[in-house]
Amino acid sequence: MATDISTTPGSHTQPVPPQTEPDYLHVSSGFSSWAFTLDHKRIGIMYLIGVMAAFALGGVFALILRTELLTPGPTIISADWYNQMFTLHGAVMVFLFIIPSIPGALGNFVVPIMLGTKDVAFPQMNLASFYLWVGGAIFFVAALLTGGLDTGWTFYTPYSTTTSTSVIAATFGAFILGFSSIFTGLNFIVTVHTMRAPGMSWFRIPLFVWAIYATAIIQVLATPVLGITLLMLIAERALGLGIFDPKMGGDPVLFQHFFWFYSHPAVYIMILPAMGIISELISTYSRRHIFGYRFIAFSSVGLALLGFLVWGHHMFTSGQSPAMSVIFSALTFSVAIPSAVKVFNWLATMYRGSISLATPMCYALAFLFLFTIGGLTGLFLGTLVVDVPLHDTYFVVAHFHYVMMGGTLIAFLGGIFHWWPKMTGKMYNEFWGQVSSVIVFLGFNLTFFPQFILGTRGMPRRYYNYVPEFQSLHVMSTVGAYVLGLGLTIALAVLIHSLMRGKKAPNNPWGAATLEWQTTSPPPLYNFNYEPVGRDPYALHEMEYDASIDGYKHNPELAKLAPAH
Amino acid sequence: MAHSHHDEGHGHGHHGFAHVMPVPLLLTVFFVLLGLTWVTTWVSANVPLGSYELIVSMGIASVKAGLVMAFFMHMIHEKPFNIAIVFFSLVFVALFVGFTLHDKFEYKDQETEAVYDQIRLEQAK
Amino acid sequence: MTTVTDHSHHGDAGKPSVGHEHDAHGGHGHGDHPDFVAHHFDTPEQQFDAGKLGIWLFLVTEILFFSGLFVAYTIYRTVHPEIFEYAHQFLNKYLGAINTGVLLFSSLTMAWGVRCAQLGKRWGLVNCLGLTLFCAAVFLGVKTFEYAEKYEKRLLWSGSFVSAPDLGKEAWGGKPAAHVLHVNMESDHATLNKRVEDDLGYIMKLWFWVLMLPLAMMLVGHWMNYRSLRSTGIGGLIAIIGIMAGIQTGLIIHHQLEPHGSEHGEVAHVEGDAHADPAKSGESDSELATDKADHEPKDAKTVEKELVAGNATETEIHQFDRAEQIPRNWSVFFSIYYFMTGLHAFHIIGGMIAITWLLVRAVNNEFHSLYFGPVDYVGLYWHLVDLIWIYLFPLLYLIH
Amino acid sequence: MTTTLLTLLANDELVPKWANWNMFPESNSTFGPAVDGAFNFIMWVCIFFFVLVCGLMVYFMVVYRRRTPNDKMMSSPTHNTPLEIFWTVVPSFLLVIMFARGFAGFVDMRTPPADCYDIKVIAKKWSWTFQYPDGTSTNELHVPVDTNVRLTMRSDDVLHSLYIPTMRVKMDVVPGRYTYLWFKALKPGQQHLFCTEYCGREHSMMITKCVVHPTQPDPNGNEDALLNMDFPQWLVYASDITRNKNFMTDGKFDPVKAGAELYKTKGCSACHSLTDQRIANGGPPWLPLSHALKTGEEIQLQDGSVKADDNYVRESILAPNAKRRTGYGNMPSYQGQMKDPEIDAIIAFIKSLDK
Repeated sequence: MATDISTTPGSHTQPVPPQTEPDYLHVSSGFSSWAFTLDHKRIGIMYLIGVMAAFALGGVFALILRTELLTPGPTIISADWYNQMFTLHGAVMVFLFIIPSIPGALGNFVVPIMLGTKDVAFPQMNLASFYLWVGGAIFFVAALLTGGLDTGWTFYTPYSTTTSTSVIAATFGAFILGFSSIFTGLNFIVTVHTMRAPGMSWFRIPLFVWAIYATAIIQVLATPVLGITLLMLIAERALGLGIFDPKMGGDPVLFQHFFWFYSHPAVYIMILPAMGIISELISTYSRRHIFGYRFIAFSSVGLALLGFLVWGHHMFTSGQSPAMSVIFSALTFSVAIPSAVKVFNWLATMYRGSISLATPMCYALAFLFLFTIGGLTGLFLGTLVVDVPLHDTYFVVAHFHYVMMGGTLIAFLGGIFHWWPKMTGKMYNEFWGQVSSVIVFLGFNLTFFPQFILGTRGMPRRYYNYVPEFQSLHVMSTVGAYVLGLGLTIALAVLIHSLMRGKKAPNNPWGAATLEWQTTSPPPLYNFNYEPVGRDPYALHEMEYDASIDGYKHNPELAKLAPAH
Repeated sequence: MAHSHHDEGHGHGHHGFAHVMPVPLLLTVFFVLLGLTWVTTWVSANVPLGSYELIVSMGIASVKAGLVMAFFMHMIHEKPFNIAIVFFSLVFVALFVGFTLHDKFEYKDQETEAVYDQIRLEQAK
Repeated sequence: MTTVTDHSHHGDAGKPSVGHEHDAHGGHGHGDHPDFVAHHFDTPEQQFDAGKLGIWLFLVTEILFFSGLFVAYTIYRTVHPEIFEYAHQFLNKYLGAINTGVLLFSSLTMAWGVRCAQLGKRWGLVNCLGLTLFCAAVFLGVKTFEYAEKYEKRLLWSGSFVSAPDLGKEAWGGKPAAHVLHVNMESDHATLNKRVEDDLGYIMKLWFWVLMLPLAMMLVGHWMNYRSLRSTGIGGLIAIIGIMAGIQTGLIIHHQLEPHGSEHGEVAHVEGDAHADPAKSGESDSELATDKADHEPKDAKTVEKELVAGNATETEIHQFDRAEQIPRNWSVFFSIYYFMTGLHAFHIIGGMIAITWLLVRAVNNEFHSLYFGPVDYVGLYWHLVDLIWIYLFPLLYLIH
Repeated sequence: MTTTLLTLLANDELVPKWANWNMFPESNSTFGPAVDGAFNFIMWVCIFFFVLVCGLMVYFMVVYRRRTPNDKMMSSPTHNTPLEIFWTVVPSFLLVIMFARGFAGFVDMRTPPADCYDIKVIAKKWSWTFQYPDGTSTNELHVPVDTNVRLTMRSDDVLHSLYIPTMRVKMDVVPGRYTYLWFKALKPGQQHLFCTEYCGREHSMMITKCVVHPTQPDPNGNEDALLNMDFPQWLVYASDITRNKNFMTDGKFDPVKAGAELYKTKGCSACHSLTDQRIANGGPPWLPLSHALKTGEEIQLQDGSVKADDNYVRESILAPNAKRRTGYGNMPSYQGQMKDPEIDAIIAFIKSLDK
């Protein structure tokens, strides 16, 4: 089983020919060469800038929230503003940042290169996806400027149908963003199925691509339901549809079923790509073939499908029937297994490796730590009787921030640092990169660990005001938020500094074996100067360090010296 | 998912990868569909089926849907994977309907007219 | 350029080897790369397969999109079957059946069109697409008639009777739906039909003027010898004439089925009579109500008149509501009806735009046996829209 | 075998004190052991796995750190199917135990016993109203200790959720239907009661108290006199509106103020309007009644007539069907649900309507 994915005789790479044509950044210039580009790499870069801007916006909202919570009662803003801030923090982070971040930015950039193809299957649709994202973002900003939004990102009825804020603008924005997400996912599925390079069999696909593929399945299957849910919500508000309105014989709990049928799988849209990145990072920086490739690949798809069966665990106290709660709880535990499998496999990959603590690996290790906490605390919430007191408290807030932020954001940062030399052709300052990861890690724990205790002590979420006994933990959390903000600012500064002062990146600075490192940095317009051939993406032992270029080169001789499996 | 493997089975002659549907087949399918539409409308207007009505009319609709998918949408010549994704999407629809409906059945008795009346009356004041 | 040497070892590779068999010039030589194959595809077949998988996935998203509505329908119907039993009588099942037939025929012509495209039959394809477009338009025309008729009877969605927050107004004066319905059902059937015909006459006139646009496009396209513009104009012409034909069909069927039409009125009449008594007795009770002057019990007709005039008292309105046997919240049926059929009609319009686009390209003779993907994809989409209607028809029109 | 194992693992008696790591506030209901026990069990599973994963991670990080860019590769497996199956299957057993414990306790939580003291809960933006069987209603939840209490909850506007951390109970309050919740308090005292479903601007102000009253007033008990009352005693106190601070004007009991509140909380508003418009199927509007009381005019009954005065109103509340007015249906009797000061307050309120 192992041999067919590692070293097949004859599957060697060609040496990367010297750069003869301009790279994708220099092949053309001017505004329209970016605005109307069909190149997946440029679209990826535009997505990257977009989602980072959205993240900055959501981050500012978060800092305002944390500052407000420094003291019980009013601190800096009014209750109305607080409600708008947490709603927009949630909505911006979920719809504008986490969901499009890894697939839209990193996925767009690396997936086609990893597969050895020139572009995604539908480049126009890819560009349309980006502009839909922009359109959705505009609607969100419009909602913010015209009365705000104070429903919480979940838009629960009947609050969302009766509040006086701009629910329609925001839901329409989310509706558009849904289509952006669908287009991205659809494109990736078709690309993976029909565009792979010769030799790129299903089990030679890098695990990041498997993760993106699994994500795409959810995007295609779940997002349309969000679309119709939001349309119904708009109709409910504008036309008085009646389906969710108890006065018309409708049912507000039905809305929650609709919402979570999308939004639980959406949680896996957020975390699966992050897991894909971590698989790449752990293996590359440990210089070890990934352990249990097939288990990781199948667990991604397994998570994607199982994720559809558990939406009711968001509704244990919502008025859902006890019978359904029991069924959903039982199904929920099944999701724990594939996640655990991945963590164990990553650990086993590190075993006997040659572990470099380069910035991306620092982030990957932070991910492992934080995601373990995030995942394990999910067990409390899946257990019916324990969920009852914990539901809608800060415990839940802490749990999903450990998964979404400690998981996805940290992996996203790791991914950016990992692929940065490929995207820009520039190296960054390693020391300050590592510093940023340590500060982010510490700040993150300081922010969110106290929230577990807060939640268990009974602090409900979405509270502007709280009883004074919770204050000390809130202060810790607020201080942590600023530390976290500092860490992220340093990370951004490192990247910007690299753009201006960074030294030229070698083709393969990390010794990775996936195809994107077997082309120039940055890649040419059509990704390769030669016809790439798929091989084992984790044959890292075939990579040899060359001090003259401060990077790695493929040495076919080493294949023969493969360590015994 | 290699393409060459899947296409070999069908033998597509000089039309490359196209699967051409014969005209008589298309016409037959159309007239059958039209007939089924007439049947379902007629039954609805003239035969009191009571609680079976739902089953009968949805059954006829599903037969029609099957015919359209198989012949008009060329599913009989489609790649197994493409058929599978449509099938799986229906599985997910079934999950969605099934779980939600089951939940609603469990608690719908908690919704009483009295609640509506109370709310209505209080709002009337 | 490096030549890939050893393809046969990778039989399970993603890219088909067709294009490489006589590929002496490596990856970037586009010598055998026909214009109709996009730059990032290697062969027409790879392009076709990618498109085909793409459109199937898109259809999957459409299925799940509509599934939300079917879930809403199922849940609401399960809890409130009486609303559906009562309200579905207002839909004309013969019009629904005719529209189903029209859509099925358009599916046939679409499938036939795909066949023509595959065989490279240019004019066969053009005719098929034109017919499909015409049928789609007829469907919309019939729907226009149905909507107009329901509008005149005030068979509208729930929000049109109570306030909806973002509309910031109370439609129909905020009257409970049952009153408006009752008043309209009671009113003279001939007057009602007259109003429907007036509305549709106005709509027809509007379309007649819109007709100038495609005509102008045709003429300009003809003079400037710009074929695409001319074919777009023809497409528009077909669509508008189709809609007008559909509206006329609706009117004719409606007149043909006049006995059925008046059935609605009768139903309401019977109910009106049946509840005259409770309304009366309820009325005589309200002695301490505002209008002390009016000690005479009002009959249902008087209350209706006052309702129409808008000067009935709140007390009377509530009594009137109670007297009705019309199920509470009946208008949610029409909410669901408008939402489902409206979204479906929106998909029809999208399909018509796509078909017009195909029509233009077909006239330009762009399709042949190696490149018929777009026709096939739009065809699949069109059949899916048809499929959804195949389910909507019994769910809304037929099941009692 | 499995059952034995389950019992063993579910037996919290075996858990030593030092191992009790749950962070909940001290439990005050019969649900405590089930919730805390399950929490504790999961906590220890989590600690085990967390230490395992992060310990190994740090260990590998140190031991296998990269020394040169071209470290000599050590041989190690790329996969090991038995091992992978092992760590897929073994945690599943732990998950089954977690589910089973959660399930057992949850069924208990959602099944109110037959002999419950019933309290009605009405949630609206942004306050709670608790109605006791004798008709008293308060804004704080008061319950007797050691008694099964069932809350029947409804919402007047949007979703709310009732959460008492010490009781380990939470349930959403959904408009358009009743939801239920029950618990049995173990100790007297007062605890927080929160709204945990976001409901708008004052969501975080929808905090109130859940007060558990002792069975016997305890001379050495709580200093707060209110908390030291037993439940029946408190109920009498709470229903005595003349002592209610909310109904005071300048330190004196104001019957009109009290009447206005009772009009809403006792449900009069459902049938009687304060204008001269009759509510559908409702009773006589109060503005004309107010006028009649002032002028002392005769009121038409189904058999005869009666002079409008305080006695007539009082009788109409306690025995509404003794004198039935022309054109109106039945009204439920408030005998035993309204006390004299309350009736007086209502009468004062009605009289105040006709200015």
